[in-house]
Amino acid sequence: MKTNTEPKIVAFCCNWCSYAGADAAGTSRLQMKPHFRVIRAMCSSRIDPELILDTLKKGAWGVLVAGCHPGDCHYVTGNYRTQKRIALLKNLLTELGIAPQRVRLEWISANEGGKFQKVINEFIDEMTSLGPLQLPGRPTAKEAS
Amino acid sequence: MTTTKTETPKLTGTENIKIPYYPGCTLKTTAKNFENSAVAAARALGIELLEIPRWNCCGTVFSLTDDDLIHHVASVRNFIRVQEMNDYGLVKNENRLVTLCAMCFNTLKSTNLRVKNNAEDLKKINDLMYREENYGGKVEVLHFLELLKSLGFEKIRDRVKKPLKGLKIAPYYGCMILRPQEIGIDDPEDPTIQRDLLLSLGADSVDTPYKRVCCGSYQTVKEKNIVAELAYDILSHARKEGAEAMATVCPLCAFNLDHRQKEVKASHSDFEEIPVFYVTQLMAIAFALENECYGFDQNYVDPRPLLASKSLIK
Amino acid sequence: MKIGVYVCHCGGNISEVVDIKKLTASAEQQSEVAVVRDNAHMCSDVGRNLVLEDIKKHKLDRIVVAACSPQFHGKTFMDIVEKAGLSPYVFEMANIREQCSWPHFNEPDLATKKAKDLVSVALAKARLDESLSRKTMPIGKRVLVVGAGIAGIQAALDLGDAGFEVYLVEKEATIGGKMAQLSRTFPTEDCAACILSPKMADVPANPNITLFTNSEIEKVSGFLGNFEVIINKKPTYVNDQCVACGVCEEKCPVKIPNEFEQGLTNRRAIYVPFEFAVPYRYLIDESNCIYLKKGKCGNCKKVCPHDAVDFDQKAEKVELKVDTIIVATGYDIFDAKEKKVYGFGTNKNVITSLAMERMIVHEAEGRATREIGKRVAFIQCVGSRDEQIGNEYCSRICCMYATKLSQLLKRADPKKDVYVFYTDLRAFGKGFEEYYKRAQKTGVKFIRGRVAEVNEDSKTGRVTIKAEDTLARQIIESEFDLVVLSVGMTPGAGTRQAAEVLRMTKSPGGFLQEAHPKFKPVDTLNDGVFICGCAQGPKDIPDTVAQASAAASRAIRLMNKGVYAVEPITAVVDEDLCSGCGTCVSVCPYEAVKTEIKDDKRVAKVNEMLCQGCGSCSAACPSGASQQHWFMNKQLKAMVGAALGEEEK
Amino acid sequence: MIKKVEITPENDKFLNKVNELSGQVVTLCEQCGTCSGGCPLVAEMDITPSQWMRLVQLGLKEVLDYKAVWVCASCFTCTVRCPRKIDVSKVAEALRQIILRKAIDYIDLKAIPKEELACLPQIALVSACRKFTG
Ligand SMILES: Cc1cc2nc3c(=O)[nH]c(=O)nc-3n(C[C@H](O)[C@H](O)[C@H](O)COP(=O)(O)OP(=O)(O)OC[C@H]3O[C@@H](n4cnc5c(N)ncnc54)[C@H](O)[C@@H]3O)c2cc1C
Ligand SMILES: Cc1cc2nc3c(=O)[nH]c(=O)nc-3n(C[C@H](O)[C@H](O)[C@H](O)COP(=O)(O)OP(=O)(O)OC[C@H]3O[C@@H](n4cnc5c(N)ncnc54)[C@H](O)[C@@H]3O)c2cc1C
Ligand code: SF4
Ligand code: SF4
Ligand code: SF4
Ligand code: SF4
Ligand code: SF4
Ligand code: SF4
Ligand code: SF4
Ligand code: SF4
Repeated sequence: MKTNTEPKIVAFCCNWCSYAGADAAGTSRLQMKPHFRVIRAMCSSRIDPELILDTLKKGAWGVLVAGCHPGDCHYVTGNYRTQKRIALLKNLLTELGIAPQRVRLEWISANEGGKFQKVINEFIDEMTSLGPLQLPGRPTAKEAS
Repeated sequence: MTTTKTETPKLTGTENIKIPYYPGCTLKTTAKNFENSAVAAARALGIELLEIPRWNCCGTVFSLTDDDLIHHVASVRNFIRVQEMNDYGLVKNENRLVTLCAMCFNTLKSTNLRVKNNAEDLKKINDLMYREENYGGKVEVLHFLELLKSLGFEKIRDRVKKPLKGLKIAPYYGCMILRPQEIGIDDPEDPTIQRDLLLSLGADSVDTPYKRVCCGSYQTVKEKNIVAELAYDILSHARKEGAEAMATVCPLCAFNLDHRQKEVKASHSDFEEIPVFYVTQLMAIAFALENECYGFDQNYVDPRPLLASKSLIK
Repeated sequence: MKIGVYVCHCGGNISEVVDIKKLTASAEQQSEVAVVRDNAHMCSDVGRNLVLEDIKKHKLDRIVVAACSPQFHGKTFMDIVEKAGLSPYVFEMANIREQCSWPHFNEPDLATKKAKDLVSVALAKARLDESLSRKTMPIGKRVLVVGAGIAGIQAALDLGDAGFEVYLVEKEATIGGKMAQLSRTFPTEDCAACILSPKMADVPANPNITLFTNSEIEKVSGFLGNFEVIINKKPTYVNDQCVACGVCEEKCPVKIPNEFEQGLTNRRAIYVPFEFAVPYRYLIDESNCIYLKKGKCGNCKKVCPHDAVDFDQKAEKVELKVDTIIVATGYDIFDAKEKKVYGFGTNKNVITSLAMERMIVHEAEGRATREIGKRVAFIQCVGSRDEQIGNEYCSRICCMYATKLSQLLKRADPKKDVYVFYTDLRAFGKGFEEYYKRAQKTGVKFIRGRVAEVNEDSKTGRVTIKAEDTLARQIIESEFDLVVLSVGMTPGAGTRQAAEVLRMTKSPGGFLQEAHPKFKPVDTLNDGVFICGCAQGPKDIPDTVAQASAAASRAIRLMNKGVYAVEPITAVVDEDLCSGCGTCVSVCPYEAVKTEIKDDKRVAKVNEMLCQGCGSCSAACPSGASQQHWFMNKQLKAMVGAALGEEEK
Repeated sequence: MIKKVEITPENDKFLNKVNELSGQVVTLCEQCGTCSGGCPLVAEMDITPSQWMRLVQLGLKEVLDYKAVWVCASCFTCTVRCPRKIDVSKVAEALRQIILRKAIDYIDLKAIPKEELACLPQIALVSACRKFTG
């Protein structure tokens, strides 16, 4: 993924639900656009806003953070934490002139392979229509509108 | 596209509510008695059913095939009329559209759901229409019974001047206000909304499982004997359970259950005629409104002897 | 640093899509990589030995395996790395099967490119891996078993017999669960009460089992080896002076439907649940007792010769410490009122199968509670396999219990007409097909067609069934005296309550989720918590008992050694960087971080035994002082860089 | 006489066409018969609703030769009951449309007596046109 003509998506998945959900999608042979790279963490709450910003800075067109459904977090309340952090981060992105939809939070459980597929394909489509992110402070034409 | 559900405000019964009303073709012809009684009964409750200007036929039973979008245009045009009523100040911030005819209700609500859930279809329809403003997906299609329910049946009871005491009515729902689930206004297997209305009018409500069984619908055009058989089942079961009359909210059900009694009699010698009311006719009687709005001339089985026997009319 | 990279073909699963040659060639170009190999099955003995030998021969100190999901074989390879004398945490896996070859099999070029990136990501992380080692913790021999149906009873007895200390908590006044209500059990037709009651009696007789009935778990905190449990013991208003003489019952003026008898008979407000209840002691049902509601009556207290009635009893909280937990909270039958077309609740001749179980018991004992009638129809799949009511699953027992009940009726009275309307007849267990055949031989008629509706004649009470016989392609409209709904299983309120207190994951149908459907069917994602019986999913008694014993043995496996290994992927605080702000303290769900004063400076400190390794504190720390082992900030950043094709420096 | 039918990959074309028009996945039908058992018009049909579902699953165009789908009154009873949540009325509609779109009408309005036409309600006529003419 060196050129900037193809979308690049980084998907941070929690170990217990969404990474297993991604596996379920694969196991079920659900076809997805291949422009995403999954990085596993134990809990979605491990993914701090700074890391997400760093990921965008390094050239990701969009960042997906996926965790267990509310109430199902393996670490009880980790995903609520994540939800708050991502909401704050989205405000910050808006201030920076970056389209907030470049960061997406989803709850995907271990058996929701279908949902994983849908989210990935939708997100890649959405990011493709937004195009690559230009930093700093230079939103793409679409973002400015 | 996301649509926010408009809050249905509880009516108080005294304030004058103006609400866009879609009549449909049949209520202007063979079912005038339905319209007249409903409009009068609504007015008695402080609701003005404001006929949508320049409404057009909804097309009824639009095709169920997925690729057929063109037949939904007719319904959408009517939604645009409601938008215009708001724009021109005929109604104030009132996106609800009320229908009486169950079939129109089903057709309009199905179209509305389809375009609300499918932004692409909505766009296509908007593009298709010639010289029309765009439909924004804000209209909410309501059946008259739902409007009454939101008013609260106690309010209706308060308005009753002549309780329908001792009148045993079997409510008949048919298909179009019950099914499919996403369109229906009540439990598709055990609906109760008409029962609640009848009880508030002081009548007795007779329950039969046939209340939800199809009357044969448009088969009446080609296969009137099939329809007569269905009508026989529905009516004779109601009779067996002690009903003296039926109540309905669909002009096609009314035709099949009422007018087809002619054919039923021909094939079943044991059959005893039974009057079929629009539930709004019963409201008009209970509210003691002027006789003109009853429109019993259009009923096939004359309900007047029954009503007279209960001293409900002279 | 010397890294070994191993690429798996997965017998074609990977190699048919991903270009293995290109992948190994690109790995060879990466810095610090000393060995690159590929193999048909890396998880096989041959594959694993390859890694083992290379580590020894080439002195490798980091291992990357590009194969399936780490959830699938991660542990396999960690074990082999550990066996070779390295820390299992210097191992990384690139998931090129679930993430590349399977979801992108139509785009082999892009899949190959992605596989290369994923190997780079694994390498980026591996280069920064520390040599972590597992710590061991002491563990005791105390087990909490929640729910005392046949599943909970079996697990408790196995554990008690093996010398473990068991606390068995049952929300009802007696143990036994649903099995106590059954007549006979398929396919052998043993009398349910006869085979269950001795087991029930064994529970209080077992010195290692402490039984709490009429009790629920209210709060569970802590973790494997260290669970703290609060049990809420509800009042029964009868103390243990009660000798079950029954004098009180006769004087109680209240009559309400007996739930054990499915409402076929009545009971009093002071009652014993049933004849072989354990403990066999009276209790007062507070929601129906006149005295407890209105302060009047008190008859029972007046007549009790043993002064056993105690209206002042209060709920008690019991605190326990346990090492492992088994959840055996069972099921509820589907509430047939939800399926309106069948008229349950309004038609008195439409009953549930569980009521039929009771009726058969009563018939057999010569104290029939109601007429069964001549013509009986069973309707299958009520509340199961029905997307209209939201239950997609098959309940697995109703085909067989209908086969049982129908032939019991027919054998008791060959003149009866007994029909079973089914969707598919599922008779897959040992002896089931033979049992089905026996029912057919007895003269029960099986009709393949799901019943569309049931209508009652309000005058005669007879019920008409409408269905299609899908084999004869005939529409059947036929009258019966009694319609029995073969209701399915639902997870039930008790299972939901336990799941909430224990924060357990549920499967799509709402039953409790196992850690792995094939290999960890009684483990859960919560360390040290096991499940068995119908709480996990619909099943019959033999399967329930097998799972209960399995859950007991899985719990024993953890506790028996007296110690267990803890994952070292905990958080750690760099005291020099820590500003003592306490942010981490506030985010930790386990209260595993505390701040303390050290050398006049407030710093955070992580309790490694409590820390479960979520990493939330590391994400929250504003000064980068908190780091999670194996997921350090610099590791995550390096992985992101590699994923985005950043050249490593 | 029992007719032999052939099942070839060709048949899938017909199945796919019905799936596409109806927006349903007809192969999901588990042949439970709930639709037929509750159909108020089944007594007038030559094959049952579940039977036409089966014939479509097998891709047998013969299904179009039966009268059943024309007797169906689109009452949605089957739709609200199908345990697999298949909209059976939509499948019937698709089968009717396959014929109607070949400009073959099922009804000849001219054949209806004048006095009958005069008393029939508008919706009956409009909907019969919708359902029975192309
Ligand atoms: C009509 C019918 C007939 C059947 N016939 C047969 C048959 O012939 N053969 C056969 O093999 N199987 C049969 N079964 C299935 C059999 O009943 C089950 O397999 C078995 O009872 C499951 O046992 P269990 O312990 O998992 O659940 P249950 O019996 O439901 O026991 C669960 C126990 O946990 C308690 N509990 C629930 N929640 C909590 C909580 N939160 N806290 C504390 N306690 C709690 C409950 O009160 C209950 O005592 C039949 C089932 C039905 C409905
Ligand atoms: C075509 C097919 C597809 C299947 N698909 C699935 C599926 O998708 N999912 C699923 O869950 N199940 C599936 N199964 C079932 C699955 O194979 C079995 O459940 C499982 O393999 C049983 O394992 P086992 O260890 O009991 O028996 P086995 O796999 O038969 O193992 C028994 C072992 O014991 C050895 N052995 C036998 N006798 C002796 C002796 N006297 N002394 C020493 N050794 C002996 C045998 O050589 C053998 O290695 C499938 C089965 C078949 C036939
Ligand atoms: S409470 Fe008293 S009277 Fe009642 S059974 Fe027990 S001992 Fe007998
Ligand atoms: S006090 Fe309660 S339990 Fe005792 S006899 Fe009276 S009603 Fe029954
Ligand atoms: S076991 Fe039989 S009756 Fe029960 S849900 Fe499964 S198929 Fe239906
Ligand atoms: S033997 Fe096998 S194929 Fe036959 S019914 Fe049983 S499980 Fe199905
Ligand atoms: S990693 Fe999670 S569990 Fe461990 S101390 Fe930090 S917040 Fe608590
Ligand atoms: S959040 Fe970081 S800086 Fe603050 S107390 Fe915890 S470890 Fe120290
Ligand atoms: S929609 Fe047609 S097939 Fe379905 S129940 Fe009604 S008449 Fe029968
Ligand atoms: S009800 Fe549904 S699943 Fe059953 S036969 Fe009809 S279409 Fe098939």
